[in-house]
Amino acid sequence: QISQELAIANATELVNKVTENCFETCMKTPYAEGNDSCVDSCLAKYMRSWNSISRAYIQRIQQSPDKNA
Amino acid sequence: QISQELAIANATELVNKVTENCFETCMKTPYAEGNDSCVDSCLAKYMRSWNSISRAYIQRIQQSPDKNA
Amino acid sequence: QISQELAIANATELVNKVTENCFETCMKTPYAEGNDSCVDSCLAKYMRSWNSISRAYIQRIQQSPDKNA
Amino acid sequence: KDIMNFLEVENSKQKVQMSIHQFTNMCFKQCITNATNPELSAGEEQCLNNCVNRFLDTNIRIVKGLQNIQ
Amino acid sequence: KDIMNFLEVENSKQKVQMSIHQFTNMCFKQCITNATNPELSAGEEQCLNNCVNRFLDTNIRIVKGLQNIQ
Amino acid sequence: KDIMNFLEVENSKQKVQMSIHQFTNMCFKQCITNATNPELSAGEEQCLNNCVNRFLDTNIRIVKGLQNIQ
Repeated sequence: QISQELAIANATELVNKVTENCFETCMKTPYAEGNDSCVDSCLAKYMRSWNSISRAYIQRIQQSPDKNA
Repeated sequence: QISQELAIANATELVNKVTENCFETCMKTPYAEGNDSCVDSCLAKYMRSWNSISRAYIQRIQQSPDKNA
Repeated sequence: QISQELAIANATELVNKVTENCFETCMKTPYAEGNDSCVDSCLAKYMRSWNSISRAYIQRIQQSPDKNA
Repeated sequence: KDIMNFLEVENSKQKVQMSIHQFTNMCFKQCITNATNPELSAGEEQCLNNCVNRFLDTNIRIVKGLQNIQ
Repeated sequence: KDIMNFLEVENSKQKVQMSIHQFTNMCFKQCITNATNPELSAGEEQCLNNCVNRFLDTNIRIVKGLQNIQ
Repeated sequence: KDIMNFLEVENSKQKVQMSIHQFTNMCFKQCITNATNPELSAGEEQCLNNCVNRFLDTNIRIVKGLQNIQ
């Protein structure tokens, strides 16, 4: 159950962060029109960034276990 | 008691957000002078924005109950 | 024990805030090179700012005990 | 059971309130540039309305997109 | 009773500390533009001082304003 | 003891996850300026990689610096 709660917390955090970032990237004041294709592309780009950053961070932790933040 | 605690949490959140936004809007670096009339006007505007956004959000939720964030 | 937990919470908050601010101040996209001397100087400056702001805030609280935020 | 019910209703009311805090904070920054006039202009009101609706559009689209990935 | 007292004092000390964290974070961003010199200039020190005081002015004014609305 | 162990492993896994959320949020804002193309360019990927590493450098330097002050 704990693992499941953590998984939900992670998914919620992901949804919130992607929404914030893709809203900022894809919607411009005065926000008249939606832009679904930009949001789709932004989500794909965010997930790729997430993967890229995970690799970089885990590589860094493994190089110097005492140096991670 | 729970309702009361939530009311306090809401009031605190409101005070914090209005203070941050109106400080940003009304005070300019190097911040030499205060600007009470701007703060009063900003507070009034923030409360109107809050009401306007509440209406828009609740309208949206009622249109599509499964689609709220 | 409680005092110790609060001290840890404070130290963590300090490390996080200094890191964020000095990363922003000292590292520029595309972030190719590090800049340790800037980080050292930024940390010293942040600590001086912290002390300066503590003095200003505590002075303010003592002037008007009912007016602190 | 009544208590559970009460807590659940309070909880979802509180979530709506906290979302409104978040939206107002975000959209005020985007749509309101000066505060010399305490009234909202028609343009500002429209911007606030669009801001909430586009944010919710984005949120819905992201949730659907993530469900498709899984 | 002593324990309650101790907890209350610790709690208010902690709130002051957390406010100082918040103010330093906010005012450093506003007042400090370069970090090549570890010393604060007189202008930077004045800006930090004003920043805290104007923020507290704003906070007090907002709290009073909201009390008048009710 | 097994439960304590399990909780500790979960806890540190969760901290790593939350750090990745924080880094992605921060570095995406810095490195990604348009989202018309769903692929990462080589430059964007390099920027994300540098962003994490420079942030961790800064963090380590700050922690050491604060330890020296004490």
